[in-house]
Amino acid sequence: MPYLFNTPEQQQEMLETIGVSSVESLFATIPSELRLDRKLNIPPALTEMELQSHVSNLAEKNIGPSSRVCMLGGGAYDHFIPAAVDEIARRGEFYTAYTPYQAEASQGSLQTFFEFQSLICRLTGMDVSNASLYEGGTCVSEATFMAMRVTNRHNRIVLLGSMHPEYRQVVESYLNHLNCEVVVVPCVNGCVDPADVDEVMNDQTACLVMQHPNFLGTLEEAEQLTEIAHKYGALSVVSYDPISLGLLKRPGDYGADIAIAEGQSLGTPLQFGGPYLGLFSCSKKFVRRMPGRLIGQTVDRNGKSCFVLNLQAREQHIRRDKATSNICSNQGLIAIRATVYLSLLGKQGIREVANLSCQKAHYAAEQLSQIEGINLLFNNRPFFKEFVISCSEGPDYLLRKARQAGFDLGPELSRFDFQNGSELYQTGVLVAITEQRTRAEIDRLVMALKA
Amino acid sequence: MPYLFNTPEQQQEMLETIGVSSVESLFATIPSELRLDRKLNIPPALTEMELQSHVSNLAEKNIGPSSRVCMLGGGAYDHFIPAAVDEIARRGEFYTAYTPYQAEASQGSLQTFFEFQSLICRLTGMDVSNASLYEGGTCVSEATFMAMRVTNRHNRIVLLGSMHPEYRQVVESYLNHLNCEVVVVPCVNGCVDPADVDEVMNDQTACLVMQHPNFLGTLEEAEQLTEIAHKYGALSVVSYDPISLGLLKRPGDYGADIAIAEGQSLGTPLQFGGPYLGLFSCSKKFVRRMPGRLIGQTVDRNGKSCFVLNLQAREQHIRRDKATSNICSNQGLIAIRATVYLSLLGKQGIREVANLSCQKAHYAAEQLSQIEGINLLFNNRPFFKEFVISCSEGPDYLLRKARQAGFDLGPELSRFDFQNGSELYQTGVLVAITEQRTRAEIDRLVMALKA
Amino acid sequence: LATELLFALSQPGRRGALFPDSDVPKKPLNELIPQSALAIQPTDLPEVTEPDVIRHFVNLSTLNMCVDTHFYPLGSCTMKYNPKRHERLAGLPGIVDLHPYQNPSDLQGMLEMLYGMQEMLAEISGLPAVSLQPAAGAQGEFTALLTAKAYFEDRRENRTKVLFPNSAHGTNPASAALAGFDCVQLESSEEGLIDLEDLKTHLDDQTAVFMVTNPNTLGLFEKDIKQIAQMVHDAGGLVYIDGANMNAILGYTRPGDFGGDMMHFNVHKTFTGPHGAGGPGAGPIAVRDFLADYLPGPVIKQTEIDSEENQFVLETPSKSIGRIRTFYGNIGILVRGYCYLRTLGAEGLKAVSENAVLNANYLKIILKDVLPVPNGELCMHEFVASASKMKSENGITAMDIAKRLLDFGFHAPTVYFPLVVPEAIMVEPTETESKETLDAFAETIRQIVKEAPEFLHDAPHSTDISRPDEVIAARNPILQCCET
Amino acid sequence: LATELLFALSQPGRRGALFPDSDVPKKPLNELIPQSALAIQPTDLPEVTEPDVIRHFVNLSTLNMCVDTHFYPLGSCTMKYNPKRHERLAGLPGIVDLHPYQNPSDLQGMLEMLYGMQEMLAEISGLPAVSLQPAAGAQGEFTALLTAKAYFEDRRENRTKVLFPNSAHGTNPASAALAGFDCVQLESSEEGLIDLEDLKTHLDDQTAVFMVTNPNTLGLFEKDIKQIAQMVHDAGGLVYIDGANMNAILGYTRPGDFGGDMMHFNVHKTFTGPHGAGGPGAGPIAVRDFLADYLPGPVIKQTEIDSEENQFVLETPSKSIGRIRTFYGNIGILVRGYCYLRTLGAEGLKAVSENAVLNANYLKIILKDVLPVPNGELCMHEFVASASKMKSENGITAMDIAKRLLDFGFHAPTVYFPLVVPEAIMVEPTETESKETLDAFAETIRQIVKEAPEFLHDAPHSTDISRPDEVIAARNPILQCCET
Repeated sequence: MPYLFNTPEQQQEMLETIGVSSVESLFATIPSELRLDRKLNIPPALTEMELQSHVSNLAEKNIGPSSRVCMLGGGAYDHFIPAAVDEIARRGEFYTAYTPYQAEASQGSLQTFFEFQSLICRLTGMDVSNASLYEGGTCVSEATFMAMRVTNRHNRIVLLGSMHPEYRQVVESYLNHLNCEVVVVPCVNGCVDPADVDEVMNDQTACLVMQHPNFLGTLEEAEQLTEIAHKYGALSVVSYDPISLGLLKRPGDYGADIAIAEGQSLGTPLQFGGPYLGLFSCSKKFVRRMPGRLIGQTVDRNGKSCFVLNLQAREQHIRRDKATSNICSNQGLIAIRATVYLSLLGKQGIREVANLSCQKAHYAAEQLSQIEGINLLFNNRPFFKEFVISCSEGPDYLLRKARQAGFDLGPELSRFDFQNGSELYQTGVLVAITEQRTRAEIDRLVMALKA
Repeated sequence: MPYLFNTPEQQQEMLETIGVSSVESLFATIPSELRLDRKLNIPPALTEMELQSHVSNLAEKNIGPSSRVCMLGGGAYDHFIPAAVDEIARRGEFYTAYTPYQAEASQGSLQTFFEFQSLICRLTGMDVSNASLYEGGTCVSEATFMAMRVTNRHNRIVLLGSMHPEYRQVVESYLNHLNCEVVVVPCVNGCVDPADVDEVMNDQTACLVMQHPNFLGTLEEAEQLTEIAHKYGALSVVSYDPISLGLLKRPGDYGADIAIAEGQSLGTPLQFGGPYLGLFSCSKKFVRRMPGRLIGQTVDRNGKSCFVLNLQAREQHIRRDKATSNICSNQGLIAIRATVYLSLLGKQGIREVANLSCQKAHYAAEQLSQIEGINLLFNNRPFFKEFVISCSEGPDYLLRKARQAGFDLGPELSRFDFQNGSELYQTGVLVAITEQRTRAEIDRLVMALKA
Repeated sequence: LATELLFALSQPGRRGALFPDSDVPKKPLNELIPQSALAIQPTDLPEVTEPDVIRHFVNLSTLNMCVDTHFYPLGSCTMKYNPKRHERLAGLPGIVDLHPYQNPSDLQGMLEMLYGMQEMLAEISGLPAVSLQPAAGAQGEFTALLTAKAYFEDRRENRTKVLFPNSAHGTNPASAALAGFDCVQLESSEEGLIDLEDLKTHLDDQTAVFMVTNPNTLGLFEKDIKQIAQMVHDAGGLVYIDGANMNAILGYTRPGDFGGDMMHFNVHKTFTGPHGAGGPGAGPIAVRDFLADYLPGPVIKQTEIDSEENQFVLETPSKSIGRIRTFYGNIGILVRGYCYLRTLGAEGLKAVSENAVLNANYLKIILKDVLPVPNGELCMHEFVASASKMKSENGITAMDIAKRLLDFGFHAPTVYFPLVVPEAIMVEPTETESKETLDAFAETIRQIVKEAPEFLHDAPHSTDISRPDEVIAARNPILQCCET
Repeated sequence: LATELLFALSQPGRRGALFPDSDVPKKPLNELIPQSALAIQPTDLPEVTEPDVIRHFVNLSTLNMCVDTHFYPLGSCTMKYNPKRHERLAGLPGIVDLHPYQNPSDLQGMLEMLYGMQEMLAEISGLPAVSLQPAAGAQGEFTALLTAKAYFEDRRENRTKVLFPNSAHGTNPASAALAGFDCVQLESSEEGLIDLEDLKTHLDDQTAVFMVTNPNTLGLFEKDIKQIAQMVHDAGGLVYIDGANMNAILGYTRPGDFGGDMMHFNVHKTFTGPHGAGGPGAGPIAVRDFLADYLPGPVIKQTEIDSEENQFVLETPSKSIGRIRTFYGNIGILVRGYCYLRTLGAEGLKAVSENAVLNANYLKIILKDVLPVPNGELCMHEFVASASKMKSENGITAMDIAKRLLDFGFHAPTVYFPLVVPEAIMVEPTETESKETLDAFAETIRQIVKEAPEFLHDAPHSTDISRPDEVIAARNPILQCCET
């Protein structure tokens, strides 16, 4: 049996010390009628060699980016991951440690998370960051809960309809049953008109939640929208693309109250959608209302600087049903990846990745839109690294043709529920371009689609 | 520029401290007429992202075992490597450390190598092992040099012709120019007749070198050959397959004086032939004549048990032209891999790997030899995990047909110079079967070759 | 040096990662993005080299204790060995690099694996409908509670209360509150079990869910669980099993068989997804048939289609509560859990629980004279001892013992949880530790309790830092290194 | 606990790796293998579990200093940073899993890479013919000497002597002896360079090869190298350049341009193949055209064939000295070297040497008052200081300083080499260390030399062990843990 230490002889010795005759008798407190009287019906055990062969076979049934050029977007991106990120994240000292409750035996994790928080603050221009939440979608609901606590307005929030539809669905699942109205401002032409937002905001609204760049890749009027939120005493919650902050104004720069993001782009592989990384930062004044773990700097008994889990009184294991969130685990290891990634990139690197993605995306959009039958939708709006095209033969035709040529585009907008009636959303296909894509690849795609 | 720390400002500051005006002036001792007056003509620098793409493209031009079933042998084998081996070997503390000259800062390496030596002694039944040499072929020449020193017979050695032809070639390159006769006993029928050996041995022969199992996979009369060597006062040098010692008698059991091997099978990937692992062990009485590094146990100033590089006086950095060998670096990291591998397998595991390889190889030999036109050569001799077949349409046809069906067999014997005239060596193809091969794979190969 | 902040290493102009020049015709940025949306100055990230980064974080890592280096008997956390094959396999191309929006026909291997995971979890729990989506146990609880809520709403029942014992994990009430339920905490019995009388007084037609950890956080199996479940069901409520302690009962008994209607698994505990210094976890849930239609979407289904290309599909249940996260779950962790289950098989899983329980009972017995366990003769996979006698006699606290253990190369047990035991010391050895380690641990505790209390109050003495001042930390929180 | 021997963890019956049952009809072993060849009893390897193995070796690893954690200014070893991308790329499928006897048409990517490596090494050395085969620098020397020998034999010249300066690496004479040459050691000049007069007296028609490290082991460039080479050539001999110190001159000057006929590279030094706790290295050699035909086989050639399938082939030179190892070289290390060269390009390589030399000179200057360097105004990539004044004045030895540095988190420099400098302290900072680190290192040495000599004799004080007793070790060698 793998992973067990004690030999039958030792087990016998231990049973004798305990004073029972068999291992079964240790289970005496489980009433016999509740015991499973058969073996579990699961597949037979595999040795490591067999398991490797089994999993490799399954992996080969999938078609990964090594055989297709990945231009897929929609919240998960194929940015380059330096090898140094893996080198750190695969150290047993990080990945086999627990939550750093014992500060004296966990300064490695604690300082790394403190640096993570610091990096996220610098990236976003916000005052404080927690040490991560699950992922981008649940960050939105945690932010709305926090906004409701901070504003003491519990019955109404406003979301832009240009937000990732799955994020919106998460918020709806989290809030719908709580008698909280989730108002969605329709996005008809690639971004939301601030005037439409102003119309639905009121002084009972806890927050205005926007994604910028939005799900369609285009920029919202984030600054103006933040002003509108504040006009009604609501918090401005901005979901950003962390890579975009290499170029774009930071949420802290234009007054966002809570800045959240999916942090996968920061050094975490796509791995079919998770685990990813929820980034959550906000104004200092809200710090005691934040969800998630916070690492703080302090001193030890000898006055030596050190780090601890701070403000734990907010958390569920102390505060229970009054906690700021039910969250217990966070995404420690993924936060470590992001810390290493941001450290490696630094001031210049993040700017270059953002700029390369942006330049290449614009080149791709321009080239693709010159193909007969292909249109760049929402082309009146500036975008960052992702854009929407449509094809006169329909999205399925477009995707199939691209796949045959070795390219994965998408997702197609029709797979989502956008809650608006625009035709555009039925025909559009997202195309995401990261710094990894080359002009040669883009040109090859264009050729193939022209043919 | 990657991997450089100092910024231009710092460089300037450093130059000022040194008191020179430019970096170029630090190179003043290089006469100007010797300086390269142009840029090196090598390909332009690649960023990590570009390099990864470049190397991945090269890798994809190769066809590896993931797309072919590997039944290749001839001294490098596709045995399974548990993931725990990689986990240890990829720790920076091991792979970025130097030779453990500073014992106080290197106990991790030193103890691991001491355990390596101990494991190899247990595996082989020999008294002492060094901490590794380059690889299997050079082990043979190091062993012959040592045998010459020990016996004080410098002009003659005897090798079995059934040894890996490349090992023999290495010995010849090392010895031929030294006025040392290398007598090769021909191997005509899959193994060498001890009587033929007896005939060529004499009391001027430093050693008898055999490979067991030999290059053709069959077993030599190692015990009897060792007796013959000893009869003439020569040393018995045995090159073994470390996996085979899970089943076969150990060199120490039948009196071998020096036991050497290619240790790649013990947890090191094929990686196109290197770096591999030379295993070298011998009788205790020869310890001061051994080549290579030795780690010894001792105590520190507080009486604490610890480990050091021992008997360094044998080595080139002290003894220079009188050293037991010119070897300076060894295969530290590969020895660490073997240490972890042998620790994981343990007493039962090594036996199981050997037994599975042996059983499956015999099944494969039996099935293949039943195909019309395919013969098992040397079928009067027992073999371990590797055997030779021939095909009536010739070796090229056989290899091509197997490749088309997704199998790599080989190497074909005709690619080597065996220094004997047997027809068999022109037609034979080696087939190696490890524990990784399945009955289903073997059956599929048989089907394909039948068709 | 290791503990210097990364930011202190920054020098203007240093680079840790280079990128190629753009290979497309470069345009001025403000032709692409309106000037007003552009940052005024570059983001102020530190500037360091790759060697800086490696040396900094490698050195930092060595300040951690972890399962790979130390015995880590942290009760309630199941700090078992993390098999290295999982890390290799979860990193395979074709697994690690799949985009969630690829065409499903390009994902059949992945979907087959996840479908297999659903099936195995259903069998282990005895609850046939599984959602792999929740990111962690706490999200699993919340998701299951939403599922229950949708179920009751669908039945037009207005049930508002969630009950749980006072020994419950903090996540139970927190999740219930988040799901909009009223929280009702029950007292435990003398034995440390659910008090049936107290439960009875709280059960009524407002009761939606009774949440119970079984074995409970005292490491005791709720022997009356069947009757308890019957009582809850009679009141029209549902029983939720917090699966944090599944490591004790794998293959022995199943939540579905002892009355549970819903449960979550902690893949990172029971099925050895690594803890990752705090996460990521994975908290898949399993529920009874009649709750299946309310699960969050999507789930993986096997179709009747006899085609390799589209045998497995992603589907949203008909009355789904909706999405509870983006995409499909913490796949990377689920892959590790899948590998674990496929490695162990039925006998292996049962042996896991047997050895976990054997190790816990053995350690409990050899420690009982110094660390008595107030509740239970036998324990399951963990036990909760109390240092309260010791505290009253010579002032040694649970915290003192925990901290001092660090000096001897043992991670501390969980202390002061569950709340129902004074000076609680909660020890979970797991099945992947040897008798030799347990003996050494017990011997060390024996030594520690003989040491001077004042010395222990100042422990640990050999770690990189001594006890940190948490009061200062909380009073004036310093949460980043470069506040402006 | 970490330092308990693995063998002490063994318990009969424990398993660290399981294998499946045989899926072929199982036969009794002695039907397959004669009983007489079978082991009488199973090999007595220890029996431990996978978690045992991991915890043991991970803990052991932390007892090492290494480049990833510490400044490692070990002179002559070029302990530069090992880029992490190399580890990733050398591990790619299609690289790491190629069998040496695959059909060459299935290996074109690998052969293309190795061909590219040959070409780059030829350009860097200025010597057009390259063999990638030698496993390490020492084997490179030996191989080149055999090549020279074959060349002379082919020309019917009987040359028996190899000359080298007394500052040479020990491998030079050892390799020469192994190749059957007589070794002649030359004195160094006052300046620490080759003494031209002494050289002249030894050059004759017996002289086969003059071996020289340039920059030499004192970190000084042999400024008369061109003239020296001319003298050797005039005597009919060949010049061998020991490339251990190539890190100083990349892109600045080339062995082929300053008169070398043959040289080796240390890929694990100059081109950052990791040192791996002692190896594996890779020691490719480059030689002049007229020596190309004698190189060991095979080398990689590009054919004229216009086919992707067989563009690159393995060929044995016409008058080859034969094989000097099995297969083709330490490919895994060469792949890392290739990645390094492709990352740096021409400018990058030159910058490597510039910064290596700058760092060395800077450190030399800021240390000169406490650690004077007897030879040379400027140094190249390393310098050799002498503690002899300090030793005579207050008894502090080079060894004391080296050992005491360990307490401050610095690996020790090389000491007592080269042999020509008394109390030698040989420092090679490499280009991958920052000014800050060099300043800290110098500051630490300043502190150390002020400490009490007796205290220093007992250093290190904070490492896991204190100075080991090497005399006891050598007197009665204990080389394995379980001698029978």
